[in-house]
Amino acid sequence: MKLHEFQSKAILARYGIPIPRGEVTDTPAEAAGIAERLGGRVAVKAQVLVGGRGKAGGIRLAASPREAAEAAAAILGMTIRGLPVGRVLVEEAAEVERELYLGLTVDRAIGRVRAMASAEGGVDIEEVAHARPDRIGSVAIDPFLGFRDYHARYLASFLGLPASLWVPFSGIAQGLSAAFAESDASLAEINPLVVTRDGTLLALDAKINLDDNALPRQPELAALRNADEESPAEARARLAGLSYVPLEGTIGCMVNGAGLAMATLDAVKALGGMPANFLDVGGGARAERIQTALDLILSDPRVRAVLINIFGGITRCDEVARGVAEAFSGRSPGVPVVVRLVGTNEAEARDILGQLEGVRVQRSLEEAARLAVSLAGVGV
Amino acid sequence: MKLHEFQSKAILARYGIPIPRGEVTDTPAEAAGIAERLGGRVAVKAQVLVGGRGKAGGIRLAASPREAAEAAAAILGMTIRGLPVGRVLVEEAAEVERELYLGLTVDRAIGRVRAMASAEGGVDIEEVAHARPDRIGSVAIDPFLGFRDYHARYLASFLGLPASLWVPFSGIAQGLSAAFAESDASLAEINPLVVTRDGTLLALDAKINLDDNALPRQPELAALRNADEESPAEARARLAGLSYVPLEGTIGCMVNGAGLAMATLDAVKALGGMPANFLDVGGGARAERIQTALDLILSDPRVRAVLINIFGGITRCDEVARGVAEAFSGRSPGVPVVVRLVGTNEAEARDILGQLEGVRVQRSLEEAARLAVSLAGVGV
Amino acid sequence: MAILVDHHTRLVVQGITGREGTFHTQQMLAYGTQVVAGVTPGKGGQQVHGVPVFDTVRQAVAETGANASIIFVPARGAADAILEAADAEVALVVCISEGVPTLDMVRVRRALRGSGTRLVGPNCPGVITPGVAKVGIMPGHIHVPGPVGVVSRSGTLTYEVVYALTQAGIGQSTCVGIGGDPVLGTGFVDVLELFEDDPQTEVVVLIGEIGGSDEERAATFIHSRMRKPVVAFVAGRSAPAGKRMGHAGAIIDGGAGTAEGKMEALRAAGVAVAEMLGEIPGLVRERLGQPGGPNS
Amino acid sequence: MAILVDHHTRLVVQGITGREGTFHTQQMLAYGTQVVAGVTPGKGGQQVHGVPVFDTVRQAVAETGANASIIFVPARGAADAILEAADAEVALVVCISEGVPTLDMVRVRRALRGSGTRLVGPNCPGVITPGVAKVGIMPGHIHVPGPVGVVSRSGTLTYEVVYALTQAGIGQSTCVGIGGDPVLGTGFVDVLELFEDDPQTEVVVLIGEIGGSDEERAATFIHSRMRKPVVAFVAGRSAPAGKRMGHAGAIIDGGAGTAEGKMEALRAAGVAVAEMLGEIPGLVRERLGQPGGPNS
Repeated sequence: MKLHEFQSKAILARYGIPIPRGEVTDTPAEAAGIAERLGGRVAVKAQVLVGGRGKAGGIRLAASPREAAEAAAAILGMTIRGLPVGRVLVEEAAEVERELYLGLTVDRAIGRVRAMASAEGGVDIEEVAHARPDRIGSVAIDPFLGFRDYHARYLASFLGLPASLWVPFSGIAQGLSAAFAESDASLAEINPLVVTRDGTLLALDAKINLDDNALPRQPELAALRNADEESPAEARARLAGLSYVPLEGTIGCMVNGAGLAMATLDAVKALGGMPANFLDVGGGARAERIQTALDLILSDPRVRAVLINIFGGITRCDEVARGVAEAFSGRSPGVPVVVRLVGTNEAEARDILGQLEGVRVQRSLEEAARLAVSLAGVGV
Repeated sequence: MKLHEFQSKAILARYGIPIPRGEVTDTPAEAAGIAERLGGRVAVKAQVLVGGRGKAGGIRLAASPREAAEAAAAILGMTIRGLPVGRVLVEEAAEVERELYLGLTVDRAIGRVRAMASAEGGVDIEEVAHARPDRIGSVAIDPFLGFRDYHARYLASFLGLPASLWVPFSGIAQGLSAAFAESDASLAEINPLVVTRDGTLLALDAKINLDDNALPRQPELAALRNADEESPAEARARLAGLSYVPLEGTIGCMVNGAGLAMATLDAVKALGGMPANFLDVGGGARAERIQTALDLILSDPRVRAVLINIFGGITRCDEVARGVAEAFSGRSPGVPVVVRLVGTNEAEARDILGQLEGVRVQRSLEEAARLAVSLAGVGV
Repeated sequence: MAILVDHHTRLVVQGITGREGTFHTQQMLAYGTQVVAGVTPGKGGQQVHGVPVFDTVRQAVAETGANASIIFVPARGAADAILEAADAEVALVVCISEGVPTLDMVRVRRALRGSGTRLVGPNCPGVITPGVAKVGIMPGHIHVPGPVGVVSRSGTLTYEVVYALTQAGIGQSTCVGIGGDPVLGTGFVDVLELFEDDPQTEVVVLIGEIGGSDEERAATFIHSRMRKPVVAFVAGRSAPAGKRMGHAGAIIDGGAGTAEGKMEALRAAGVAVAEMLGEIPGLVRERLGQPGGPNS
Repeated sequence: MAILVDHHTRLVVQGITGREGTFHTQQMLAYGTQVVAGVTPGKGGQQVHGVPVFDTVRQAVAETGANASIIFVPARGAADAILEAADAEVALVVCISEGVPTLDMVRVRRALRGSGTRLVGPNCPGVITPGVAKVGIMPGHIHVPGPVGVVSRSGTLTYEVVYALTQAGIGQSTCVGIGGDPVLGTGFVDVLELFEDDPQTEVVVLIGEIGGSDEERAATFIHSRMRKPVVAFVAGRSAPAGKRMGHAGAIIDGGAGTAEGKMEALRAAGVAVAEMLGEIPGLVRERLGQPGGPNS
């Protein structure tokens, strides 16, 4: 789950990290009011959960409350990378001397959180990592020892910070590290972390992503979920415990297990078809969940054929078949459905599905994918 | 550093561990007042930093304020194992159903804190450990993971506690473990931890010893130091950074390093002498500290000879010699002094000591010890 | 021989009284696994399918000599269950639970470093040595004993591959599902090392997927340290960048961890990489019975 | 050969700008130790006796290839200094600092488990391989190269023994002071294991003292695993029970850890136990040049 800039900054502030004064609003009038209260120049920033809002014009400077209102009006009407801008953050503009990068994420290779810093702040850090890896300094954080003074000293020295900023930098890095751990984050970035003209450090932009698996124990953070982050279909899938990603094609896919689902999509594509979605019903899927999954797939008007691939382990094939039967009870799927089932209670499942109209049962994944592709009509 | 029962209990209470209501006092009149406030039967308990006060009569039950005053008067006049009783704890008497033991200490062999529990509470747990090791259950605590629910479940089950007491027991064990870690304790015991007649757990007696090395970062606890725990000589040694233990003999010993000091005492004893003290001047001892050390030794009227054994490493022999010279400047030591020095700046040291009256320099530890024993007069 | 699980395996089931724990205890018993104990706090003294239940893993180990554990507890308790098993010095812990917070696993992995406990998972199907013992939730009947070691980040995709091998008459030494989460107890390299040293295993099948760099590290290991032939498949070639595809691990970050990149790395290490799942049995058969040699 | 410290040792001194750090840097350089770097936060860029100073150990390692560290920082910062060295993957860390809180060491020891860093100390004199390198504070001139490995919990008592050996014409392979605190990075057994495998070492001298059970564990190890002869001395036979004798470790608790008990355990393991310090050179000489054999 992604947090907005203003939400991320609110968390950082709780950990003692200096952020610009500011407020969030959804009207130009209030934007003017905020600018009035802050006094002087302000930045008006679109709050959307995609990158690249700066290039898209989603950040504007304003020298007066009236300019702030104008900027807010312009930004609140925008759609950035498909997402409408619902709110803007109005905050005091900073006098920037240097822009740094400071970020934390989980390094899967070593199973630890890694803190990264670069003197090349304010830009796409992944590009820096790619083009100039020597410009990124990093330290791996022991989960039991935390971010330590010697980590801060190393990074501060790497960044070439003057000695006067080592202690504040250490405070920010330790705060960010604590925020990461205590929020169950998967990413926490300050980019840019700026050195202002008067020689202090300030978190000018911030981004925190949360580990979805940890949201049940982070109720306060889970409540920050932004409805505009996901489509209604995605929200429905999430609530049903389904992993669902809409794609561009015509073949609706329902598979148990993420790996098998990816391999199924790969097979569809390799055989000339285009998957309409990724949909993993998970382990031990019961009939009800299968039904929701099918509803989701069939609600996509582009779908011309459905491919169901289930390998029974925890998931019992008869439960899946029963879900399919219930989803179709009293109504026709409208498109051809190809089913392939192997594993626990496979025979019972075949019996149930054999009685359904429009459902074709296949033996192998390849045969099933081939049939689905042909039924969907290649290239349509 | 040892804490009194009432001090230890105050710490436990801060960690949510249930203790009897009670107050500490140094007068019988106040003891009566406390008993009055508590109502009903009370226990009056000597606060001394030695074990065995129960057997010595230092704990009495009182059914009325008047009895409490009488008990306090009797106990406050006592001397237990050489320590005068300065204060008593007056607390409400508990109705005891079962007596358990729960204690934590550092297990040197594995370098971790170990929590031990026994259903044989209220007695000398070391005797239990010796006679019936199977009656003691223990768990080693990972310093980063702390005392965990499964540790509590294991010990509660080992103690045969009813299921209704598992959660309170877990709370007490986790509280004791947190108190241990956060106080930098070397020992934390609840003995007995009682199950009362109404089925609750209560810490009836408690004992916490602190790690002297950690006192600098535990100023609040360090301030609890009890003047009655040590003699003036011991206090002076501690403040000077000397490790000093008075013994019963006639040969005052001053050595650098605890191991060499013990080996020196061993040699004195093996050659027929009796050491008057253990005194380790530590590493890098400067002249001033040497002087304090000699003052301490010479202030013991039993001392008939002094043996100084210094092996120079961090400690420079000439510094030691200078300290000895300064200690004797303008006055005679009164007893013969045997010195043996080897190591850094040994030659300069010999020069300095060669000019002092009554000081005899020897080459080897054995020669030096033999001479000191003979000078002290065997068996005196 | 085989790896990780054999006829010496004495299993304790953590969370045995839950729905999944009870069901799979029965399944594992039916497969022949020596399930010697179960653990559910507060239910010590009960029995599940004839298996005695204890309050703590330590008691279970003391009473039954259990040396392996499988965990079916809910995600929020999974880390503690793993730590409890490690504290009781259980040598192999297989964690089935899915949805375990990543930072819990960061802590668990750190806690296990230098201990005598190996963790497989979480969010994995477990380990099976066909015909000997099953410590997992995979459908046992699709496996047959043989010379092929299988290691995979996926669950059902592994079953698919094993099923195809069995259908083609090729048996398996041991099949290990390492799990799909970002931080795992055991990675590809750990399992490859065990297979390389296992006399029964002649060929290894590695099933990877997009995200992370475990396949790339496996490639490096295979190139420098393995003599046995390896056949691989990588799922997710059709996955769009940046979209979450079910597994938290299956995210393509900034171009790293793509299926193509992983396939390329494996090929460069001398691995036979299947384009389609169906090619795997054929690639394996070509490599069976051949003398081993360095992959470098 | 020798153990722990040899001519490959490249030393970084943590706390090099302090009084002790500066003094012993000079002493170690004079002995021939390759002191390649120092660390004092905030003093990077300075020099001490020609040795460059860095702000962090990691920088020192990166710039100078340091592979060992000696720590002279005050007790309150010692744990962090050790952890910093381990984080920088320094293979050997010798912590001289005394007065380190015990629970700091409990955490440090746990943190180092499973890492590539070996800690000697704290509160120890360090390690010296005579004629090659000194990583410690012992007086270098009393040591001469030879076939005897020395391991001790004590500082000056070790010098005493080494001095006696040298006076008797018996040289040392390596002398290791493991320190006198209750929780140590390296124990007797760890060092005995190294000496047993060291071709240069023919006889080992072990110097113990009252408190703890490290001597008893050493006895068990010698009995079951060592072929080289061991000569031992245990200080503290005259110590009264329950009194603190300088070292936090040197407490006799409830009759366990007495000098007599330790001497008895060592004797039962086939160790020649000296009653008086002066006997040690003779006992060692008797065992030099003899073929090794099991102590059991």
